[in-house]
Formats: sequence, structure tokens, C-alpha cells
Amino acid sequence: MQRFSALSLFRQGLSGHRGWRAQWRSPEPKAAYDALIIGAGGHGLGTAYYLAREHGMRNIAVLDRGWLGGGNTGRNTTIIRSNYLFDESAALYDHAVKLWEGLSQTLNYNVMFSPRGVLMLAHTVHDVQVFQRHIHANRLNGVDNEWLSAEEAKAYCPPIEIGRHLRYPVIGAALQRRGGTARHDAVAWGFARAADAMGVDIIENCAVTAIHRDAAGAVTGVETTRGTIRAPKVGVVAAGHTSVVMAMAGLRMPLESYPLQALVSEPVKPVFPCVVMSNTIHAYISQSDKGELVIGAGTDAYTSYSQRGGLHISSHTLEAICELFPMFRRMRMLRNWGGIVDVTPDRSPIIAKTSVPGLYVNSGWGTGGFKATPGSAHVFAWTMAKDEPHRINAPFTIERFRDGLLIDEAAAAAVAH
Amino acid sequence: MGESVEREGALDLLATATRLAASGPEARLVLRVRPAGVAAASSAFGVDLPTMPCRAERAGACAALWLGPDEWLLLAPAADEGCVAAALEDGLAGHPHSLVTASHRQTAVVVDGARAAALLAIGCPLDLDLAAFPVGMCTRTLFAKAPIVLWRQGVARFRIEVWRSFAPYLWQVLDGGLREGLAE
Amino acid sequence: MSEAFRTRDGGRIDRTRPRSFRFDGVGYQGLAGDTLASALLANGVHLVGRSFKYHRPRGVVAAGSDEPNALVGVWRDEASYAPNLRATQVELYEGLRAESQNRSPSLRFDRGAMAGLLAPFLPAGFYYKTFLWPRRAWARFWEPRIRAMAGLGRAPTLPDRDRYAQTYAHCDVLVVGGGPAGIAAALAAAAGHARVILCDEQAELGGSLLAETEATIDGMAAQAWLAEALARLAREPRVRVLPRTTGFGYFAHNFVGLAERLTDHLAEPDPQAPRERLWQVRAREVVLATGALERPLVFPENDRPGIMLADAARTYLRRYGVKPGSRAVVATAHDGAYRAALDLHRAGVAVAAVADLRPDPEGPLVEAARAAGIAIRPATAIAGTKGRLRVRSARLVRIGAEGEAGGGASAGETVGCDLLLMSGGFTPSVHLFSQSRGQLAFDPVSAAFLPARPAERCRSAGACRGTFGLAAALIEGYAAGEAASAAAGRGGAPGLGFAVTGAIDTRGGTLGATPHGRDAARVKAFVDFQNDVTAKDVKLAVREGFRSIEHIKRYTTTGMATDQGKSSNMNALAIAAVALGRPLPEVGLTTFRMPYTPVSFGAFAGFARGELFDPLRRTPIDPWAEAAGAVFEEVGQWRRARYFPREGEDMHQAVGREVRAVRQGVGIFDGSTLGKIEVVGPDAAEFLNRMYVNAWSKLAPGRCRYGVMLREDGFVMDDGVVGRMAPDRFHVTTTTGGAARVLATMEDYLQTEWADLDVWLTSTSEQWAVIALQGPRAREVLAPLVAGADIGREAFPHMSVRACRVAGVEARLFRVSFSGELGFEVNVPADYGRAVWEAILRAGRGFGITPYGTETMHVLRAEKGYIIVGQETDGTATPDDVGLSGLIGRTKKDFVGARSLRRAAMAAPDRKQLVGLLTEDPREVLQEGAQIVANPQTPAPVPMLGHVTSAYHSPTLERSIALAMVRGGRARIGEVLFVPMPGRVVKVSLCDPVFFDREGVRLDG
Amino acid sequence: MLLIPCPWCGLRPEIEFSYGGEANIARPADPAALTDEEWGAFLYLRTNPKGRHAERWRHANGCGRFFNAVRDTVSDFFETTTKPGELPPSGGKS
Ligand SMILES: Cc1cc2nc3c(=O)[nH]c(=O)nc-3n(C[C@H](O)[C@H](O)[C@H](O)COP(=O)(O)OP(=O)(O)OC[C@H]3O[C@@H](n4cnc5c(N)ncnc54)[C@H](O)[C@@H]3O)c2cc1C
Ligand SMILES: NC(=O)c1ccc[n+]([C@@H]2O[C@H](COP(=O)([O-])OP(=O)(O)OC[C@H]3O[C@@H](n4cnc5c(N)ncnc54)[C@H](O)[C@@H]3O)[C@@H](O)[C@H]2O)c1
Ligand SMILES: Cc1cc2nc3c(=O)[nH]c(=O)nc-3n(C[C@H](O)[C@H](O)[C@H](O)COP(=O)(O)O)c2cc1C
Ligand SMILES: [Zn+2]
Repeated sequence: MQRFSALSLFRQGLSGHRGWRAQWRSPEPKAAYDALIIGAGGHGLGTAYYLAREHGMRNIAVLDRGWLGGGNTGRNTTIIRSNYLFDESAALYDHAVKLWEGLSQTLNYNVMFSPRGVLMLAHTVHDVQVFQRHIHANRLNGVDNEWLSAEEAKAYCPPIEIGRHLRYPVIGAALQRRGGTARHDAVAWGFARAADAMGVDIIENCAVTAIHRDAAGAVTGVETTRGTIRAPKVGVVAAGHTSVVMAMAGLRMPLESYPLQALVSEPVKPVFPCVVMSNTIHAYISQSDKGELVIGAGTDAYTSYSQRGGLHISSHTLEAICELFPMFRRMRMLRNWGGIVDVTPDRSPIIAKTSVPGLYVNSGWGTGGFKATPGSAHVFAWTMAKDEPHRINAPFTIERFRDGLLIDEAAAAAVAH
Repeated sequence: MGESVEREGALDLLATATRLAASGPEARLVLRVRPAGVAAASSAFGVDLPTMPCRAERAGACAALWLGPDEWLLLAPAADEGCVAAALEDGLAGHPHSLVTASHRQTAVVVDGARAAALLAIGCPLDLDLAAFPVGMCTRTLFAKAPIVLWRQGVARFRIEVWRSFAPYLWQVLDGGLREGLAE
Repeated sequence: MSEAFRTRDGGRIDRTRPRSFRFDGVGYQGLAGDTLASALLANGVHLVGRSFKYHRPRGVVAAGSDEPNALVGVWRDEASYAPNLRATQVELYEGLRAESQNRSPSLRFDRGAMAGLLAPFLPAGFYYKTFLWPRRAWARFWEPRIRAMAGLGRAPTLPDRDRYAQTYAHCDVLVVGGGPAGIAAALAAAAGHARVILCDEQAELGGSLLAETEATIDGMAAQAWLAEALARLAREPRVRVLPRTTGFGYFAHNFVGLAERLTDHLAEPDPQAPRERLWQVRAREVVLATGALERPLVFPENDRPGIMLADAARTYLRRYGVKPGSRAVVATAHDGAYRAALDLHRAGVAVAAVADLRPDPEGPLVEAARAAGIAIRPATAIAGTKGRLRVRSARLVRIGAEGEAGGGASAGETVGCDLLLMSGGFTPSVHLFSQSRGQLAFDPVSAAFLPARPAERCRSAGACRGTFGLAAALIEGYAAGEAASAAAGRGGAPGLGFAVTGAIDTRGGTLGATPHGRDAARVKAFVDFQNDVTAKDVKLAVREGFRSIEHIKRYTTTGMATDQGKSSNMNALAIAAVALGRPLPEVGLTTFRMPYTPVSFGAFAGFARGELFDPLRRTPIDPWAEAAGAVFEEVGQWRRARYFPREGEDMHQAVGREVRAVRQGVGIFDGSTLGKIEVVGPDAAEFLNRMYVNAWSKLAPGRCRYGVMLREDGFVMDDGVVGRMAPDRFHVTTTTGGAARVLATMEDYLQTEWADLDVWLTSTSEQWAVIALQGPRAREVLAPLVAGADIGREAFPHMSVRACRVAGVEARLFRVSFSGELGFEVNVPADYGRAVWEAILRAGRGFGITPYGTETMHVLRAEKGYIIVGQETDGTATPDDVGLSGLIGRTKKDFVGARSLRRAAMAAPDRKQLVGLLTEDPREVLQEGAQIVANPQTPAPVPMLGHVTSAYHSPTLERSIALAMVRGGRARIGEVLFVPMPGRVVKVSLCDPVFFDREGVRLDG
Repeated sequence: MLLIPCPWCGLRPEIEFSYGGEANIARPADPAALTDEEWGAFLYLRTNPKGRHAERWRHANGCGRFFNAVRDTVSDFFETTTKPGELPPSGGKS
């Protein structure tokens, strides 16, 4: 792998950048691999990276129907935090945050992890109870999360309007200082480049169309738009398309796919120092390094693979943004887009073995899986390599739905961005 | 005991504006009955219950609004609430049904004037063109964030039935729209 | 300042109405009808902005919404500051103030331009490769600096006072774009008596006709025809013409968003008038007539102020009466630039040369130019330009037969100029068509992507469909309008012919970088002006393995600026295709997304602000509570009185007083927000049997019962008292927040699972005002007001209900208690709510009747161990978890959620169960949400056993109490556990959750 | 905002409706007879297809009725809508 550094950039600058090589290869698929990963989003690429690096599995491939990072990894509002309520979730997301903290160095790729702080606003007495519960549980789990008064929240993020005249006044906030954002594309590219350097084949424009199984039911490989590929282990990390891919193995999933929208404003000079989320009035906002306000909207009411949503959904979000930040009313929407999020009944992911030997699934991240990318990939690689879950993902099975052992962050906190 | 108390409506505290008016107290009954009971209900109420979706029928001071295939909103003078209900209960004795008084659940706002449809369009997603929403049409729908029943009583006259707690909101949005229209 | 570059006559500006304005603090004059851009150009001002990355000096490039460079901040006062407006769209009004952006300290001397010197080390994506060490340096040091350099304008700092309006609209035919094609379409649809909406983003309709001075249509000068056509449309009652209105988004099922700008162009707008209006249009048929956008040429140093699109220059001249320079060089691959050259020439601008990339340009315009004595250089490209703040010269080089430019740095001819026009041809505006999911196809002849298969009911006409001739555009537009009208079920008027003269069809065009003969790695030939993306950035991306156009876009940021690549996307694509060695159509376009041009947040938000952000629901008794000085809290959309402080009281004192009043005398509480559902029909009891865990069949009329409802997954969803009014009629109550959800769930089961049941549901939440009267003296207060029922202890025991009259009003009277005291809930028709409330207050005066709020209600119920759904439960609690398994009807086989309760995990002994907590220190009130552990000494992660769900000071017990959900809690009663707080640990002992009157004797009072 | 054909009221805007998820998942007549596996499948497993989807909608702010629809989840265009009891073209139970 060609090392990236200020020095290499300088050297290349002197020679007109002629010497940069491809960040990853574009290999033809081989007939067989030791393992296949379906889906070259952050989670899939990360899984390949950790399989190669930590489990020595290098004869592996990541397949994607389109361009790598073009799924939800490339279209999310990049909020990273780990102040989840339940122990299982806190462990999973905090595992990820710890990995985020050194990811640029690990990958030799600046993923621009920026712990700018995530402020979650409380507007009702009920919000306060819920947030306090999170804060206490987080503290005991070793996850930072602190309570701020409305005035302290405003001091932390001056554009917030906290006045009593608001329809839903801000009455306090929970702040996770270690939370923040990262550059979405860089995450996919950084993992791709590092995995590729260890020999992982990343095969784009290669849609999986069938999953092959032997007489005993075990996975033997997949059919793709670029031919048959054999492998004894297949990990499905296809986000919004998980149900579609799992159906190829005859499995129905506790998932529904919904359009989720986001939008950016025109870029402006720095005005917004952190990430602000309000679950009660549905506003999620931060400012990117390039200056756009990055704003998360809601999901549409119906399942869809259309990768776009309704106008009323973005309007509703901007109502909330204008309510909290009335000085942004004259800011303008530059671009709006949609992703397809796979939602589980309890809004927590599934990172697990399946009833089909050799078939693994990592899905159900819904509206909130970007933050988990390195952690999820890390434990999923473990699960695939050892054919048993890592301690951290052990609770995130498919069977929990059968058994009623839900990890219901949604019920506990409204949403899970 | 027996001290008399005054009835007051949800919109009594709001100032009235041109072309928006709060209607006075009225009797409202929600009738649910299967098709077999429609004739009996019609004769008991004295108004033919419309069976065509989204239509209202009037007879005298009473009206029946189709809200769903087995659901009608019946309007009558406030004083008749009791006797109308009794007549219906009698008339429908043989038919499983549900009759529920909702006189106080909602209130009515009348929007009247040449630009009534344009004013309603600021919050109502339906096509209010006369061809698409003729006189006599009624339906549950939304006005901005308030659920309403919209009934076109004349070319330029609409009656909105709205749950009482949403009435001030509805009124303010309409009033704002009126003032905006005048400023433009 | 004088308008040195204003022509003596012509144009659509109003020369009798001068307008003074300021740009970067300097005063200028323009004319009514100018845009800020045309007025600046009239004053010879070309330098108007700085680019995003390298802070290069930039000038006006275009004349419309495709402008990438001339972005300005405009304000009347700070609260109206708007950044990033295109000077080409800002209409001039008297006193307008604008400033340039992304520069410091001034536009001419910008410190940020240092970045330009470092440019060799800042190629596309450089930030991914560096700033890696030391580890914390990125967030602490580099990122803030990069952020400060990035961004364009500054955000406004004060709340915007302006209003924003919204409306829905419906039409048969929506026409987007009011050029000749769009106007013809509207005329046709109008002739068919269709309901038509015609919108155009510009201040005036007419599109290319506004700069058309030669052609005639049907014997009239084009602009006269335009005026007449618009007058005709204005007379049509079913046609609505919307200028200054951008079709910005095309959504599913022919739903189109339009953004109308209403007051930004006015010097003194009425503050009541909305600034913008969002139109949400549902159209039966859509006609897209959005025209085409001219493409810049990608040559070295093509970004200096004074370099602009040829057609833009012509627009400035013809429409605004502005000469954009005094000596021009024209670089083109398209005939249209000759028209511009000729126009400039006739207006007295010296045209030094036309450099045409094509080896043998020909056609009427070329001939005319030649005849006018303009020097035409075929097979000639621009190899570079000079000039710091404005172009000073261009270097022209010949292109060889292979398409390569004469090599060597000194080759070519340097031509002095202060204006360089460029035209790489026209790109049809297929944005909206593509947003609608219509399929595009690459047309090799016009080298453009054209609409191929629509996904919605829509048609394209005119230049946006690659039909560039005026006559053809009119005919096509008319035909589209006619077909649309017919398809919408209206008439299709017979096709009109249009007799057009003087309009010359043009051809040509090129895509991608043009040859220049210089070291490609060293020159900056800009593709995306605003984001400073050069041809070599695109090639670098390809070299680094970014093969998808989507990757190339994201790595280089080409097309991601505020113009969304309107002028750059096709060039970037062509350069990428060459670098990839793949055919252009195979490489393909990136996705078009809304909005077409940026739209204010305010327009989306509309009137939904402040009180109107969300309906604020108030009970009938709310005005009384407000007058009584209540402190309110938000519960869903409702506001509820939380407590009623007396002079000098804080919440603690007020609640203490209110609680004691209830326990010792009588309190009155507004419970009107409770959800209520009237369940009526012969099968009512059966239906409730299926919906609730409880059994209802044996509940006698006149009695009521506390019911619990589960989700199908077995977890508690809602609770409330249900009274049986008659064998076939139940009065069901729900929580305030759960009212809508419960009714929707019941309807779902009733309609789709048990449609055979004869039972119906009607919401009566707002029919009834609910007045709770609680306390040992409640009966004494109430009895004198009640008629038609005996409410004595025996005749009307706890959990009874009667229809009767209270204070002269028909009422449903419940004997229920959520306080543990003797209690009644008086339901009266809502219009009487306040009057009855006041009547009861009067009746209670002698008993010290005390109004209380939700906070007191919470304390009272917590003392009794009553749960609140959503506080004790959080979507993961079963009835047994909260101690309510006793409610489950023993003989019932099934009810919603029953099967789920039989799963092993639902009976596990270590489930969290409801318990009471007592702190060692009776003054210590635990924090709601605090966690409970067995051993606070454990390092993190500390195993947690549960959490505090409710905690209050109990005025009755004169000590703190709390409810909690604790693993295996019931079996642990009596144990001591710990609540770790920051910096300290609170010891608690587990107890029964009922703290007061465990036997319930007070209920029978 | 989609335009949804209510079998009673005709084409109406999406915001008047509430979505009811996949259609044809009838509540078992005797839940107690099901294994945990089967019950779990009833509660949670969904087809979530890319393409034709039989689904339920309720015209909540209209006639209040539930009905079934077949919609293409890629294009979001409706193929048909049917009143409960009418046989949907997909052939399943309504
Ligand atoms: C608008 C939006 C905002 C969001 N905001 C946040 C946020 O702020 N914070 C947060 O933490 N999360 C957020 N999320 C969620 C987050 O984006 C996702 O959870 C996360 O990116 C999922 O990553 P992934 O790698 O699993 O999936 P993806 O990145 O979607 O990758 C899945 C890949 O599978 C491929 N694939 C699918 N089918 C096949 C097939 N048959 N054959 C081959 N390949 C296939 C796809 O092409 C795709 O590339 C947001 C999501 C959206 C849409
Ligand atoms: N190759 C050429 O020579 C060439 C190129 C372009 C245009 N033309 C001329 O253009 C004419 C074609 O007419 P036409 O009507 O197709 O195009 P036009 O350019 O005259 O009109 C298009 C109109 O659409 C408006 N518009 C574009 N997008 C919009 C949006 N999203 N919302 C609202 N308004 C929007 C523009 O403001 C413009 O007024 C012919 O007269 C032809 O001579 C010629
Ligand atoms: C955090 C973030 C910031 C973005 N910023 C911009 C931007 O500045 N300009 C832009 O055009 N698009 C921006 N996008 C949106 C992308 O252009 C694109 O819409 C998104 O990746 C979805 O892809 P699609 O629209 O091609 O389907 C941004 C996306 C994300 C996730
Ligand atoms: Zn309907």
C-alpha cells in the first residue's frame, strides 16, 4: 500500500501527482474464495478488513451491486455516538467509538473523525426522565454522557433557540463529548484501500442474484451478475437490501426497508460547533468540514426501495430546524437525497449466524448504523471467522425476536440516529 | 343543586375575522350502522343518509354527512339532540348500530367568500376545484396538522368541523393566510 | 458611479428608473429591471467573488440560475441576511446592499488566496491523505483551520422575521419553464380549457425570447409576440402564471414543488407579506420546458473575471443593455457564439477574434460574422489566459489534424482582451425529468442526454428535449401542451403553426477539456468553477482508482457545489470518460436530485412556526387554570396544568400543599386530556375481551374496571378505566399520549381481523371534559350538585359509573380513584366543562377544595404504587413485570399479546419487576432514571439491576419514596441495594410499591 | 407525497393515510397452538420485497377504512387497491 502522509503528498505535488496509484484494484472475480461478503458498504468493507487483519483470512472478496460505499454509507448524516441505553447497545456502540478514535491512523486514511460532541435536546418532562436514565446507565457503563441545563446547552451550541416562547422549549440536553462525525466516503474508501492492500478482492458492479447451498443446506457460494463464485462462508451486509439477499437463501427476516432522507444546505462559514439532535421534534443537524449544514430527515411511512422520499418529510424536518434555529430560515437547501434503511422491530441490529450453515448476516442498522461501522465490522469478522459470536454481538441474534428478548432502544428513546 | 351553568364553545375566545366565522352550538351524532340499517336510520332521522362516498344530504335544519361506508355524521339543531338520538335509537332497534353523541367534541368554522377555496388550499391537500369537490361533498381530511371534516355547502362556502382543541390552531392558520393574502 | 458599460438604448431595463445600490460598501447605480450582476457589469465590475478552495478571483460567468461564481450576501438588516445568492438572480431595488464572500480582508486582497500558491499540494482529496499525525491534531488543529477556509458566505446570525407561505395546488397541466416552448404549451392547454399553471424562475416570462431581438413570430417581433401571448394567458381564468417561481422538485405521482419568491425584489416589502411561497402542485400532466444551459469550455485559466458564457454576454447586451467588456475574444465550438460576437460587434465592442475549435465552421452566423469583418480562427483553442483580477489576454493555439494543440509554452498568439466569451454548446436541462425517474438516453448527434422514457405523466418540449430551433420549440411546446390537455381529459385544441422568421438554427458543441499543448499536470483548466475542480483533478481521481462517475464526483467534489454542476457535469463526465477509456454514455451521469436550485428552509417550513409549529391543544378548563396561575407541562400536543403555585411557593411547596389537601380534604383536577373511546354494539364486550388482558363479559352495567392492553408482542401498551354504560356500550379511557394509538390499534383489529363483530368505535376524548374530585370530602362536595343518582357509599361503591346530572348538566359520573382516596370523575360535555368546574369549586369552598396538577397527581399515585404507562413501563414490560398479572382474565383463551406472554423469557425470574424504594436518608429524593446496582464498588461496566422510574418527596409519608424496575425485584424486597450517583452512592432498601394505605380502606371512604 | 387510490374515496394524498405494513398476515385463529418459532414468524418476519408488495393502508383521515393495495416498492406506483373481502389480484387472503 502506498503510504499516505504529508510528506508523500508534498513529494507527489512536486511531480504533478503523477505517481499516485489506484487506492484499490479492480480485480476480476475468482472462481472461489474462503469467504464472501455481500455488500461493500462501510460494514462490509470493514468486515473484510478485520477478517484479513485479525483473522488472517485474505482469500476473500467483497461483492457489491454498484459502486463501493454507494449505499447508506455514502448517504448518511454521519452522526457518531454511543450513549445508548441498554448495556448490550452501549457495549456495541462504544466498541465502535473506541475504534473510531484511532481509525484514521489504523487505516492510514483520514476519515476525519471529529469528536465535536453530540447534544440531544430535551423538550418535555418525559424527555428529561429518559435522558437521565441514559446518562446514569451510560456512566456506569463507562460511556460519557452528561446533563446540561438549557443555558449550558446554548453556551455549547450558540445557534440553539431555548426561549420559553418556543412551542417545545428546550429544557435541557444530554451531551456526549466523545460523539461527533466522520467523513462518510472516507470510511468506505479507507477500509477498501486497507483491505485491498491485504489482498481482499473488492468487486464492484457485481450483484448477487442467488445463494447456492449444498444438499445439507450449507452455503457453497453465490451466483452473481459476473458469474458463479464459490465460498464456504457468506456474510450478508446489504443494509436496505438484506431481505432481498436473504430471500435468496430462503430466509425471511424481521426487517422492513424504508426510505430515509437527508439534506444539506449551501455551505457557509463555520456556525455550528457540534451535532444537535432532537428526537421530540425530529431535527438532526451538524455542519460538515466543507460548510454545509447536514440535516437528517425522517423515514417515509411506507416500505420502499425507491431511494427517495416525500416532500412532506423534508418539510417537516425543516420546520423543526427553523423552530430551533430561526436564523437558519434564510439558509437554503442545496441537495436532498434518500437511502433505504432496514429496520428491525426493536430498532437494534442483527449481527449473527443464521439457520443456514455458512451464512451470516449483519443488518437492521436502520437509521443509525454508520456510527457502529468499525465496531460492527470488527465483531462480525470475528463471528464469521470463528463461527461464533463475539461477546459483544452475542445478544444481537435473530432469535431474540422469537424469544421476546428485544433490545428495544426505540421504545426507550424514540429513535436511534 | 340545579344551579344553571353556561355552555361555551371552543372558539368563543377568539376574535372573529372577515369571512371566517365560528358556528354556534349544534347537535352532532356519529352513527355507525351496516347497509341494512341505512333506510331505517334515514327515516328515523328524516334525512336520507347518503350512501355515495363523501356526500352530504340536508333536509331542513338537519344534515347527514357520509364519513365512511358505515359512518355518518348527523347534524341537527342543538335543542333536538335528545329527541333525534331517541328517534334513531328507536328506529334502529332491529339493527346492530352505534350512536354516539359528539356535539361537544368538535366545533365548526365557516369559510365564506370568493377566495374561500384558495384560503383553504394553504393547508388542505385536496383539490377544491368545483369539479373535483362539488357543492355537497364532504370528507374527513387534514388541514395542515389538524384533522378536519370539510363540507362544501356552496360554491364559495365551506364548513369545517374540527375537534375542539384543534380549533384555535385551525383558526390561527386560516387567519394568518387571510392577512397574508391581504398584504400581498 | 456612472454606468460606463451601459448601451445607449435597447434592453428591457427601465432607463427612467435609476436604482442606487452598494456592493462591498461602494455605491453604484443601475436601472430598474437589472439584476445585481447586470448592474455591476454595467459599472465595469467583473470581480465579484472568490472560489471555494483556492480563493481565486472570479467574475460573472452566466446570466441565470446556473451562475457558479457570482455568489453574494444580501441584506436589508442582519435579520434578513441571505448568503450565497446568485448575483444573476438578485433583482436590483433601490438601496440594495450586497457583499462578496469567502474573502478576507477584501475581495481584491484575499489572504485565502495563499491556498492558490499551495495548490500543487492540494489536489483533489488531499485531505484524505494527510493530517494523520499526531493523532489528535486533526480535530484540534487542522479541522478548524480547514473549516475556516471552506464554506462560502456566512450564515445569518439573527432570527429571520419574514413570513413564508405555502399552498397546495392542483391542475390539469403544469408547465415548468416559460420560454417559447413553455408558453406555447400553456397556450395550447389553455385553448383546451385545461387548468394550467405556468411557472418560470425568472422575474419575467419569456426565456430566450427576452434576449431575442431579430426573430419574428407570426409576423410580430418576438418580444411583441411574447407580450401578447402573456396577455392572452393572463386573461384566461383557468391559467395561473407564476414568475419568479422555480420548479425545484419532481416527486412521485406528479407532485411538483415550486418555490415562488415574492418580496426579495422589492425595496420596501410589506412586513405582513410572505417572502416566499411553497407551492405543492399535484398535476395530472406535466410539461417540462426548462430550456438548455450553455456549457463553458475547459481550457487553462478559464476562470478569470471577464471570462463568461457567450450567450450570457448576449443576454447582458440584449436584455440589460450592458456591454460586458470593450475588447472580446470568443472561444467556441458552437454557432451560437457567433451570434454573440455579432451582437457585441454591432454594439461597438471590439471582437478581436473568434477561436473556433472546429476545423471548418460554417453556416449563416459564421458567414455573417465573417462579413462583419470579425477575424475567425478555425481549429483554434485557448491555451491560457493572463490577468490577475480580470482577464487581460488570451493565448490562441492552432489544433492539428489529430486534435492536438501546437506544443511548447510559447507557441500560439497572444490576444489582448478584457472579455473572453466561451461556448461549448448547450446542455438540455433534464433535471426535473430525471428527478421524476424518467430515463435519459445519450444522443450522439447532439452529444447530450435527452429525455427518453418518462416514468410519470410528463412531456418535455423545446431546448430541454434537444429541440433548439425557435420554430421547432414553439411547435413542440404547443403539441406537448395540447397532448397534455387531452391526456388530462380536457380538450385538445387543433395544432397551431408558428410562422417564424429571423431565427437561425445553431449547431455544434464540444465536451470535456480542450487541447492546449501545455503540461497537463501543471495547468488549471477548471471544470467546476465554484468547487475549483480542474481537469487534472478528474484525471487524478481516475488514476487513483475511482472508476465510477459517482466516486469521481465525490472524490473531486465536482458537481457538488451550489450550482450542482449545471454547467460542469457534462464536461467532467467527458474528461472522466476519456481518462477511463470508456464510452461516455456507459460512464453515465450522477443522480439528479431536488432542488433544482437552492430553496430557503423557510419556504419548506412555511407558517409552521412558534404556536403553529404544532397545534397546542388546551382543555376546556385550561383558561381557568391559566388565570389561576398554573404552571403547565407539555404532554404530547396537550398542555396540562402541572401545579398551581400560590404566592411565593415553589413546585415542592405547591405540590406538598396540594397533596395534603387531597389526602385530608378534597382536591380537584382537570383530567380532560384522557383519551376516551365509546365502544358500542352487541359484540362490544367480546371485542374488549380480545383487546384487553381483562375479562369484560361479567362486568355489570354501571360498573367499571381498570384495564390493561398489550401489544401483540406481550408488552404493556396502554391502560385505563373502562366503564360499562349499558350491555352494549362501554366508555373506555386511555392515557393522554396513547389515545390516538389505542384507537388506531383497535380499528386495525376490528376491521381486519374481526370484521364480523358488531361493534363500533368512536373517539369521544374531546366530547367530555373530565373533572376529578379526590379526597375524603369529595362526596360531600359533589353530592349536592348531583341529580338523578344516589352517590352514597353503598349505592355507588368504588368502581361504579352512572349517567346523571351534575350542576344541571348531563354527566357520566365515575367513582374511581387514581389517588387512593375516595374519588369521583365527572365527565360533562366539553362546552360545560369550565362552568361545571367552577360550580364544583364553589360547592367545595367550605371544604377547602384545592385545584391540583399533574405533578401532584403523580405523587398521589406513586404513594399508592399505581404505574404510569411510559414511565414505569418503557415498551419492554409485561403485566407481570409491573405487578398486574392479576388483571388477566383467568378463563380467557386468547387476547392481544396473550401468546407472547407464554414464551419462556417472559416468565424468567430475573425480569425487571416493579418495586418500591426507600432511601436511608428520608430527605433524599432519588433521581428518576438513576440506576440500581448491587455493588457500587465494581469498575465500569457496572452490572445494573434496574432503574428508578419515579421518585418524589411524599408529603403524606413525610419522606422520599420511589418506584423502580429491578431484576427479580419482588424476590428482593427487603434487600439493600445501591444507587450510584456522580461522586456518591445512595443506599436504598427495596419494599412493596404501595407505600400508603396498602389495604385500600380509604378508597371505600 | 404519493397519491393513493382509496377504494371508497378515490385518489387521495398520502398524508391522509396510515400505512399498515404487509398484507395477508392473518392473526392465527388459535395462537396458543403455535410454536414459539411460528408465533415469532407471525409477529416479525416480513417479505419486504423489492417489487410487487401486497400491503395494507388505512384511509385514517378519510373514510377511516383499511384496504389492501399492491404497490411496486421500486417505483412506488400502485397496481391495484381492493376493499377488504374482495379478492386481491395476488390471490392471498385479505
Ligand atoms: C439518510 C440517512 C441518514 C443516516 N444517518 C445516520 C447517522 O447520522 N448516524 C448513523 O450512525 N447512521 C446513520 N444512517 C444509517 C447508516 O447510514 C447505515 O446504518 C450504515 O451506513 C449501513 O452501512 P452498511 O455498510 O451496512 O450498508 P450500505 O452502506 O448500505 O452497504 C450495503 C451495500 O450492499 C450492496 N448490496 C445490496 N444488495 C446487493 C446484492 N444483491 N449484491 C451485491 N451487493 C449488494 C449495496 O449496493 C450497498 O453498497 C443513516 C442512513 C441514511 C439513509
Ligand atoms: N442551441 C441553441 O442555439 C439554443 C440553445 C438554447 C436555447 N435556444 C433557444 O431556446 C429556445 C427554446 O426554447 P425553450 O422554451 O425550450 O427554452 P428557453 O431557454 O427559452 O426557456 C426555458 C425557460 O425555463 C426556465 N426554467 C428552467 N428551469 C426551470 C425551473 N426548474 N423552474 C422554473 N423555470 C425554469 C428558464 O428560466 C427559461 O425561462 C429556442 O428559441 C432556441 O432558439 C437555442
Ligand atoms: C455528509 C454528506 C454531505 C454531503 N454534502 C454534499 C454537498 O456538499 N454537495 C452535494 O452536492 N452533495 C452532498 N452530499 C450528497 C451527495 O451528493 C449525494 O446526494 C448522496 O451521497 C446520495 O447519493 P445520490 O444522491 O447520488 O443518490 C452529501 C452527502 C453526505 C452524506
Ligand atoms: Zn377513503
